[in-house]
Amino acid sequence: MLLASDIQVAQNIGFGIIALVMVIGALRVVTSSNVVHAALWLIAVMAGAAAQYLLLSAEFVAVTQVLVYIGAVMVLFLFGVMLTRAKLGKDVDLDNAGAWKIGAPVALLLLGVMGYVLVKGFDDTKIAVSGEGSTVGQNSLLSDKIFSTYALPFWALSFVLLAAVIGAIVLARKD
Amino acid sequence: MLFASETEHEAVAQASGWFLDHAWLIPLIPAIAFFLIIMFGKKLPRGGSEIGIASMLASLVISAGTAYQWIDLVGKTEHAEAVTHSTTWFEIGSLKVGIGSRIDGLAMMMLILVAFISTLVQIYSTEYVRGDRRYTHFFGSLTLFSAGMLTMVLAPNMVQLILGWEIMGLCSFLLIGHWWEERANSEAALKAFWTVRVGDMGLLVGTGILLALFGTLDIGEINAKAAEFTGDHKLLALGAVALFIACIGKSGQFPLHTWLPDAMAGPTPVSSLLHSSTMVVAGVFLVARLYPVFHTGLDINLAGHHFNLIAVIGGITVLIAAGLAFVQNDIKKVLAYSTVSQLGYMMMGLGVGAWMPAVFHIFTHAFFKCCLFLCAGSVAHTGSHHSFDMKKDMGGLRKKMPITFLTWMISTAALCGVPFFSGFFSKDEIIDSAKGNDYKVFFVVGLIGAFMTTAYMTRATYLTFFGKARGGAAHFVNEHEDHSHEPAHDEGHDSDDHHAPVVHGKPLVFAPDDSPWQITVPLIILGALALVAGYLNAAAKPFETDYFHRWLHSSIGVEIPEAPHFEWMNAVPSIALVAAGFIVSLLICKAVFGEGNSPLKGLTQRNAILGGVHKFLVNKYYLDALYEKVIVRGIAHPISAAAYWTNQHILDGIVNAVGKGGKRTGEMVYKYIDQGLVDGVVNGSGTTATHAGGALQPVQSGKVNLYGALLFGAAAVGALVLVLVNS
Amino acid sequence: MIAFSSPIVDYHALAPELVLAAGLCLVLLVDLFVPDHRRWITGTISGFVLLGALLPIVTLAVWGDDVRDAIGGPGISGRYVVDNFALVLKALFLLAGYVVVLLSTHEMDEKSGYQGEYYVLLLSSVLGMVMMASSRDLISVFVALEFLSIPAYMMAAWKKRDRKSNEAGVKYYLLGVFASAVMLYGMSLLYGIAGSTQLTEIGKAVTLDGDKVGIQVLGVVFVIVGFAFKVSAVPFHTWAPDTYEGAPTPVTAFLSVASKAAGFVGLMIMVYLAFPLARDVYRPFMWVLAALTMTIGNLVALKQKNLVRMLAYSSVSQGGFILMALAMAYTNGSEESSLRAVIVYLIIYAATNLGAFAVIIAVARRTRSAEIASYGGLFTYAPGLTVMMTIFLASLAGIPPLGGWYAKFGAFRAAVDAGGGWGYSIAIIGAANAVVATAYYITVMREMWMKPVPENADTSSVKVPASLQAALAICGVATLAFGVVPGIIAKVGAITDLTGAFGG
Amino acid sequence: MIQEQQWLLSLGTFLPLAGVLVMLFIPKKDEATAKGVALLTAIATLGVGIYTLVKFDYDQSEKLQFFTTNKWISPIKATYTIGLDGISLPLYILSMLITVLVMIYSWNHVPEPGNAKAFFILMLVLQTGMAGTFIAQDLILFFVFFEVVLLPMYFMIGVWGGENRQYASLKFFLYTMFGSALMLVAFIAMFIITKNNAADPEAANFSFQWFNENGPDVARNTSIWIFGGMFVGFAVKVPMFPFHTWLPDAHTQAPTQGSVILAAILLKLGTYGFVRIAIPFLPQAAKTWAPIIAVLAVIGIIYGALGCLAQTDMKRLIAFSSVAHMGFVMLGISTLTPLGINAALFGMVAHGLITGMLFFVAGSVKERYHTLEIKRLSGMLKQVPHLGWIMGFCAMASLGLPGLAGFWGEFPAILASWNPAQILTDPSMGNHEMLYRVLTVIASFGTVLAAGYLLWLYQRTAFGEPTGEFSGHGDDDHGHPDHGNTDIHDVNVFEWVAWTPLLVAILVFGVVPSLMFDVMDPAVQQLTSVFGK
Amino acid sequence: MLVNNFLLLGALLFCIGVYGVIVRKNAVLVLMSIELILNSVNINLLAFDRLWADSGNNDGNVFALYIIAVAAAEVGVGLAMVLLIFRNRKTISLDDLSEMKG
Repeated sequence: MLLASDIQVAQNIGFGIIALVMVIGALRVVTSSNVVHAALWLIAVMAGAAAQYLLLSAEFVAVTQVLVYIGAVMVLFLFGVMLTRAKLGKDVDLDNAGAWKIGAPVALLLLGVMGYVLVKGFDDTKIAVSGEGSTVGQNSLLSDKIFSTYALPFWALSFVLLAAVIGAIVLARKD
Repeated sequence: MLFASETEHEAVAQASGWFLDHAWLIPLIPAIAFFLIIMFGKKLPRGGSEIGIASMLASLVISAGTAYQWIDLVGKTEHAEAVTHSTTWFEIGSLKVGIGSRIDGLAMMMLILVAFISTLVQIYSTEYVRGDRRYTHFFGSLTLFSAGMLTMVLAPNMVQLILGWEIMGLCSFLLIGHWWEERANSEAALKAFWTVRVGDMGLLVGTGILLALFGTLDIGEINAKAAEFTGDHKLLALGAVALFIACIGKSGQFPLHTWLPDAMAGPTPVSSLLHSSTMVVAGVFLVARLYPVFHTGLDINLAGHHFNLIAVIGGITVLIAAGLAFVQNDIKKVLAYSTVSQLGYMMMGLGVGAWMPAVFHIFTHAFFKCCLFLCAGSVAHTGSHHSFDMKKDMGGLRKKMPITFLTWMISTAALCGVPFFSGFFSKDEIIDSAKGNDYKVFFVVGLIGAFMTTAYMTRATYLTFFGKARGGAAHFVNEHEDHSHEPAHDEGHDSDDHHAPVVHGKPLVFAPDDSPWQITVPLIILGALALVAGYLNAAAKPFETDYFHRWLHSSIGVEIPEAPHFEWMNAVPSIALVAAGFIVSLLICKAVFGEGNSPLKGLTQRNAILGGVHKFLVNKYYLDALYEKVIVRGIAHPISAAAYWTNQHILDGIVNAVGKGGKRTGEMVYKYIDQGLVDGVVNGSGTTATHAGGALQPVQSGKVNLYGALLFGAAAVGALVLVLVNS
Repeated sequence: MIAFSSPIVDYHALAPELVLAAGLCLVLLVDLFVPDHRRWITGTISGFVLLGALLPIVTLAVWGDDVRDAIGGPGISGRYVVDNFALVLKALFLLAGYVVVLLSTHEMDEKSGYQGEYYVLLLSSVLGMVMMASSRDLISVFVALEFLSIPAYMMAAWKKRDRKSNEAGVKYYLLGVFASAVMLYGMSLLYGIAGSTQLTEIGKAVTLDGDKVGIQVLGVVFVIVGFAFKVSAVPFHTWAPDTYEGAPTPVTAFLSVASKAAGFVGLMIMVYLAFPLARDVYRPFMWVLAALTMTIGNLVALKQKNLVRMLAYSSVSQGGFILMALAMAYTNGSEESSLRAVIVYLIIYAATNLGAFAVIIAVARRTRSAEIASYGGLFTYAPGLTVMMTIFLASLAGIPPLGGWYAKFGAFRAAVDAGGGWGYSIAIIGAANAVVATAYYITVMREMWMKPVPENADTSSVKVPASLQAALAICGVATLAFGVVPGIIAKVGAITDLTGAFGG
Repeated sequence: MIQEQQWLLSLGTFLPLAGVLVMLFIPKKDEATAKGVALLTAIATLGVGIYTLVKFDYDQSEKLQFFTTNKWISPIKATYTIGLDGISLPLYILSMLITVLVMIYSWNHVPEPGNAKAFFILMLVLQTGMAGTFIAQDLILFFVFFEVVLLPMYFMIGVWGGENRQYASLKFFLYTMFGSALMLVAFIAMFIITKNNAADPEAANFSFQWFNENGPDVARNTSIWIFGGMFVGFAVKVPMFPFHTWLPDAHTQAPTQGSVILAAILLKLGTYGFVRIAIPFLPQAAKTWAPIIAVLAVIGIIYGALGCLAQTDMKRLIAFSSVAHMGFVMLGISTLTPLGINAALFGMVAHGLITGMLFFVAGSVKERYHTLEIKRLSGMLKQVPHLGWIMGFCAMASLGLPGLAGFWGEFPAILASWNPAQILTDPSMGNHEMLYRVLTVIASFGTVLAAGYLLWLYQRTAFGEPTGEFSGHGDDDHGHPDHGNTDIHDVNVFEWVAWTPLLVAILVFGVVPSLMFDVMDPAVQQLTSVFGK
Repeated sequence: MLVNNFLLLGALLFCIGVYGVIVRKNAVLVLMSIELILNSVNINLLAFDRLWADSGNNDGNVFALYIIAVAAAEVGVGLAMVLLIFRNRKTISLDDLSEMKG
C-alpha cells in the first residue's frame, strides 16, 4: 500500500511531468513552423490533457477526450492540412509578421491577471485527486446528470451537431 | 384704475359737452378716411383728395367744437381738470391700458392746430401735387399722418401716445420718400425714419422707467405722481433723459437734427406739415405733455441750477441750426434749419421753465412756418420750375408773385420776432423767461438766435424775392414781363443756368401769374394768422391778453414760476438785435447779391487776400468781397461752414456711419462670428466627428488576428482594471 | 449516492422547442424529397413552423402558471424556466425568424441553392435562441449560445462563391469561437466559485468579497466579454461590420436582430441572475462598453459608404443604448426599468431593423448594390420603399412617433432612473450619440429623397415580391404602432419578470 | 379643468391625418384631387378650430378646456392628456390657419421638383404635429408631437428647398435632434426626481398637472441642471443665440411654404415649451436661468439684427430677423412677469403672422424675379405695386410699428424687462435689476436696428426704378438672363386669398391687442403666480 | 494536490492559445490554438469539479463533456469554412481575408 502522502508525491510528480509536456507541446503548437508538426504537438497536449483528466478522476471525460479529440478532431485537422495543400515541411509564412509584438504582451498580460487572481484566490486550497476519496459511481452519476438535470442541453447538443454536420457538408462540398 | 373708471367718467360728464366726450372722433375720422382713400381713392374723380380734405374738415370742426367746449369749461371752473375718456384697450394683469381721449388745454390747442394746418396743407396739395402718379397715396399718407398726430395729441396714456408717434414716423417715411424712384429721396426717408427711431429707443426705455416708477402708463396719473415725486430721483432723471432722447430724435434737436434738412426731399406740403405743426413738434409736445416728469427729473427751476439737459440741448440747437441756415442755397433747407432752430427755442423754453411761452411758440410757429414752407412751395411750383435753389433759380419774384411775397414777408417778420407779429409774443417771452428764471446763458443764446434768425431770413428773402431773377425765375419773370429788361444770362456762375429750363425732359409750363387759388388761399389764411395769432397771449401793453394762458394753464401739471411781467424795455435788446440782424443782413445781401456785381466774381477769383481799410470803406464791391471773403469765408466759413462741415461729416457722418457701421459690423459679425465661430463650432464638431470616425477605421483593419488581439487584449485590460479596483 | 430519478418534463412548456425541432426535421426530410424547382416549399414550411411554435407560446401565456419548469425534479427545477420573460423573448425570436424567412424566400431562391439546408440552419439557430430565453444554468446558456451561433456562422458564409461571404463567415466564426472560449473560461471560474452551474446559485456566491474576489471579477468580466461579442459591443464588435457586409442580406438581418437579441438575453440572464451582487464589476465595465459602443459605432458609421455596413455600425451603436440601460441594473433600484428598457428596446429594434433590411433587399433586387450612392433619387421611382425606409431609419434615429423613440426613451429612463454619476453621465453621452446617429440616418434619407438618380439607373417602378411586402408590412406596422401607441409594447415589457431576478 | 366636448381637440389634431390616409389612395398623377383633398382637410380642420374658438369659455381661459385624459402608455405613466387654455389657444388656431393659407398659396406654387401629393401630405402631417404640441398636457405626449414635426419639415426643406437645401436640412435636423435628446433626458430626470420626492410615488405621472404640483419641490441645484437640459432643447428650436445657426440656412433654403410654417409655428414650439414647461415646472431653476436667458435673448436681438444687416439675400435677411424677434420673445419670457410673458406670447403669434407673411412675399418675389438678391431687385413698387406695398406693410409690422401686431410683442417685452419679476430683483437672492435694465436699453437699440435693416431692405427692393434686368428694356450688364417683364405680374388670386387673412390679422391684432391679451392673460397670471408678483 | 496546479496549468494553456490565435496566420493553426484554450477550460472545470466533489455534484464533468462535444462541432464547421475559403482563394492565410474593412 502506498501511503497517501506518497501518492500525493507521485501525483505531483506525474502532474508536473505531464504539465511540462503539455506546456511545451502547446508552445510548439503556436510556434512551430511546420503545420504537421504543430498538429502532432497538439496531439501531445490533448493526450496530456486526457492524462490530467484521469488525475482529476474524470475517467469518462478523459476517454471522451481521447476518442473525440485525438481520434476525431486531430484527424479532421490533418485532413484539413492535407486538403488545403499546406506545405509538408517548414513554412515560414505561418505567422503574421511581427504579430508576436501584439500577441506576447496580450498573452502575458492575461497570464499575469489570471495567475494573480488564481494564486490569490485559491492560494493553497487542496483537492482530492484520483485515488483520494471515493470515485465510485462517478460515471453513473455523470449519466444521471446528463439525462436528468442536463437533459435539455444534451438534447440541444444533438441538434447542434446535426446543424453543424449539415452546414459543414454544404459549405465544404464542391459544386 | 384711473381710466375707464365709471365714476370719473360720470363726474366729468357733467362738466363736459358732446365734443369733449367725442373727441376720440378727431383722429378716428382721418384714420378711417385713410382706409377709404387707399381702397377707393383711385376710383374717385379727385383721386381721394376729397375724402382727405373732408375728413380733415370734419376733424377740424370737432376740434373747434372741442376747443369751444374746453374754453367754456375753463371759463366755468377755475382749475379745469383734463377730460379723459378711455376704454380698456387691453389688460395684462394689473396693467390696464386704455385708448381714448384726454382733452385739456394743450391737447385742445394742438388739435386745432393740427386739424387746421392739415386741412390747409391738403387743400394746397391738391394743386401742388396735381397729376402726380401717386396722388391718391399721397393724400392717404397725409391723412394718416394727421390721424397719427391727432392720436398722439389726444393720448391719455403712453401707449396711445407711442402709437400716434410711430404712425407719424411711418407716414413721414412714406411722405418724405414719396418720390422714391430717386435714390436720394428714399434715402432721406430712410434716414428720417431711422434717426427718429434711434430716439425712440429712449421712448421705449423711458416708458419702461415710468412704469417702474409709477406703476401706470396713464399720463394724468404719471404727471400727478411726478409732480409730487419723492422716490428714486436718479431713476426719474434717467427716465426723463430717456424720454428726452426720443424728443431729440423727433424734434430734430442737436445732435439728431440731421435728418430734418434731408427730409426736404419730400414734397413741399409734406415739409410744411411736418415742420409746422406735426412730427417735429411731437417731441416738444411730449416734453410739454409730461412736463412734471421732466421738471422734477431734470431739476428745472431748482434754485442754483443754471443748466439742464433740455435747455442746453435746446440752446445749442438754436445756435447751430441758425448758423447752418446761413449757408444754405436751398430755400427749403433754410427753412428746415430755421425750424430746427425754432424747435430749439421751444425746447429751451421748456428747459428754462417757460412752459407757456414755449407752448405758445408751438402755436405761433406753426402758422408762420407752415406759411413759409407753402410760400417756398408756391415759388418753386410757379416761379422757379420746381427748383429750390435760391441762388440759381430765384430772385426778383416779388412783383410777379405778390400774394406769395406778401405772406412770406408777414411770416418772416413773425419768425424773426418783429414786434406785433405773432412770433414776437412767443419768442420774446421765452427769452424773457430765461432771464427771469435765472438762466442767463440761455437768455443770451436766445438773443443771439434772434439776431441770426433775422439775418438768415433776410438773406433768404432777398435772394428769393429781390434782386435779379436768375435761372428758372428769370424764365418765369421774363416770359411775361417785357423782354427789353436786361436778360439774366450774365448772372450765373454756372453755365447750366442758360439752358432752357427742362425738367424730366419736358418743357415747363409756366403759370401766367401767381400760384392758383388752392395755393394762395392757404397762404393768405396762414399769413393772416401769422400776423394775429400772437394776440391770444400778447403780454405786451397795450394788449395784455392771456387767453392762451388761461386755457392751457391746467395742462402744465406742476408748479412753475410765473412768467415775468412783460416790459417793453426788456424786449428792447431782442428787438434791437432783430433790427440789427435785418439791417446788416440786408446790406450785405444787397451788396453781394445786388445788381452790377460782375467785377466781384473776378475780384474774388483773382485775389484771395484782401487788404486795405480805405478800399473797404469806399468800395462797395470790396465790401461784398469782405462779406464773402472775410465774413462768410473768414467767419461764416470757419464757423458756419465748419459747423456745416461738422454737421455733414461728423454728425451726419455719425448717423450715416452708424448705419454703415452697423452694416459693416453686421457683416463682420456675420462673417466671422456667425459663419466662422458659431457655425464653425457646429460644423467643426461635425467634421471632427467624421474625422474621428476616420481615425477609428484602422481598428477595423479587416484582419482577423488583430480583431482577436483586440478581443483578448480588451478582455485582459478590462479584467486587470476591474480586478485591481475591486480587490 | 442519489438514485436516478427521471425528470418531470412539462411538454406544454417545452412545446415551442419541440415544434421547432420537429419542424427542423420536417424541413430536412422535405428537402430530401422535393425536386429542385419546388424547393421553395422548404421556406414556406419554415415559416409555418415558426408561426406554429408561436401557438404554444400564446397558450402558455394565457393558461397555466406564470412560471413553470420545462423540466423539473429535485435539483433540476429552476434550470430551464418558462416565465413571462422567456415567453416574450421566445415570441420575439420566432417572429424575427419568421420575418427573416420572408426576407430569405427570394434571396435564397434566386442566388444559391441549398434552400432546405439554409432553413434547417435558420430554424436551428432560432431554436437555440428560444432555448437561450429559458436557460438558467451555465451549461444551458453555453449550449444555447453555441446552438444559435454555429448555424449562424455557416449562414454568414452561405454565398459560397462570394469571397466576401466566405470572409464574413470565417471572421464571424473565428471571433465567435474566441469569444466563446473567453466566456467558457469565465464560466469555469464562476463554477469554481459557486460549485454549481445554476445561475441563482452563482448569484449567491458572486458577492465580491472574501479572498476570491479576483476570481469572481475575472469570471464576471470574461462572461460579459463573451456576450459582448455577441451583441457586438465595442471593442468586441470588429467582426460585425465585415460580417454584415459580406453575409447574405437576410442573414445579416438575422444576425443584427435575432442573434444580437439573443446575446442580450444571455447577458440579461447573467446580469440579473448570476451577477446581481457584482454590480461594481459589471456596471463600470458595461458603462465603458456602452459609452464606447455608442460613440465609436456612431463615429465610424458616419464614414460609411455602404448602406449595409453603415447599418452594421448603426446596430453596433444601437447596442450601446441597450447596454446603457443594462449597465444601470441594480443601481438605485433601477433594475426593473432597465430590464424593461432592454426588452422593449430589443423588440422595437427588431421590428425596425428587419424592416430596414427588407427595404435593402427589395432595392438591391433592382440596383444590385448596397452602396448608399445607389439609393440616389429612390423617391422618384420607388416612393413606397422610400417612405418605408424613411420610417425605419427615422425610427432607428429615435424620432417620434416611430417606435425607436420609445426604445430610446426607455433606455434613457433606465439610465436616469439609476441616477448618480454613472446614470447621468451615460445618459448625457447617450443623448449626444442619439444626435450623431441621426446624422448618418439622415444621409441615407437625403440620398433617397433629395439626390438625383445615378446615371444609367433603371427607374421603372420597383416590383416588390409578396413575401417582402409582407415583411415590410409587418415591420412597418409594428414600428408605427410601437411609436404611436407605445402602451402595447410597454405592457409587454412590464409583464416580463425574469424569474429569480430582483432577489425574488 | 373643463371636461366638455372632449373629442374636440383630438378631432382638430388628428383630422389632418385622416386626410393623409385618404390621400395615400389618390394616384400621384391626379394632383388636383390630392390638393383638393388636402385643402379640404385643412379647411375642415380650421373649421374645427373655429368651432373650438366659439366653444371656448373665455371667462375661464386660465383653465384647461376640452380637457380629456386617456390611457396611453400606462407602464411609464404617460397618458393621452390634452387640453386647451388661453396660452395654447392662439397658437393652436394659428397653426390651423397657417396650414390652410399655405395650402392655398401652394395651389399653383408647388415648388420644384413637384409631386404635390407628397408635399401636401407633409403639410398635413406637420399640422398634426404642431397642433398636438400645443394641446398636449402630458410631457411624453408633448415630446412626441414636438418631434413629429421634425421629419416632415426636414423633407420639405430637403426635397423642395433651394440650391443648398441638403446642407440646410441636415443642419436643421441635427440641431433639433441635439436639443430634443437632451430635453428628453431632462424630462425623464424631472419625472424620476419628482416621483422619488413625492409622498406617494405611485401617483407620479407625466401629466403637466403633476409637474406643476411637484416640480417646484425639486431641489434647486437639481432643478437647475434639469432646466439646463430643457433649455437646450427649447433654445435650439426657438432658436436662441448661440443655437440659432440652423435657422438662417433652413429658412433660406426652405421652400416658401416651409419657411412660412417654420417661422409661423415651428419656432414657437420652443418658446411655448419655455412658457408651458420649463418655467412653471421648475420655478427655482427658472429664476436662476432667467438672467442667462435674458442675456442670450438680448444678444440674439442685436446679433440677429447685425446678421440682417450683413445679408445680401432677402430671404436670409428675413430669416435672421427671426433670430432678433425671437430674442424679444425670450426677453419677455425671461422677465418672469405676467407682462413679459404676455408680450412673449403675443410676440409669438405676431411674429408668426408677420414673418410668415414676409416669407410669402419673399417667395413670390423669388417666383417672379428668380432671385432674392437685394442688389438686383429694385422698384418693386413700380413693377408690382401691390406686392411692394404688402411687403412694406409687413416690414413696418415687423419693425414693431404700433397699430400693427409686431408692436405688442416688442414694446411690452421691453417694458417688462425694465421691471422684471420681484424674485429676480430680490437682493437676498442676487439682484439682477441692473442687468435687466442694461438689457432693456440694448434691446431697445435692437428695435432701431430692426428699423434699419427692414427699411434698408425695403428701400433697396421696393423703391427706385426697376433694374434694367427686369424691366424688359434692359441693359443687361450683369450677365443675367433678361427675364423681361413677361412673368413679372402682380399679386394673383391665390396669393390674395392666402395673404389677406394674415394681413387682416396683423392689423386687427395690432389695433385690438386685447383680443389676444384677454385670452392669454388669465392663464399667464396663473402660470406666474408661482413667482409671486 | 493544490487546485492551483491545475488552474495555473489551465491559465498557461489559455494564454498560449491566445498567443497562437493572435500570431498564427494559417487558419488551421488558429483553429488548433483555439483547441488549446478549450482544453484549458476543461482542465479548469474538472479541477473545480474535484474542488466541489464533496457536495456530491459533478457538474464540471458534464460541462466538460459538453464542451468537448461542442468543440468538435466547431472544429468541423471551422474546417469546412477553411476548405471553403481555400477553394475560393487558394490560400488559407487569414491575412488575405481583409477585403472588407474600415
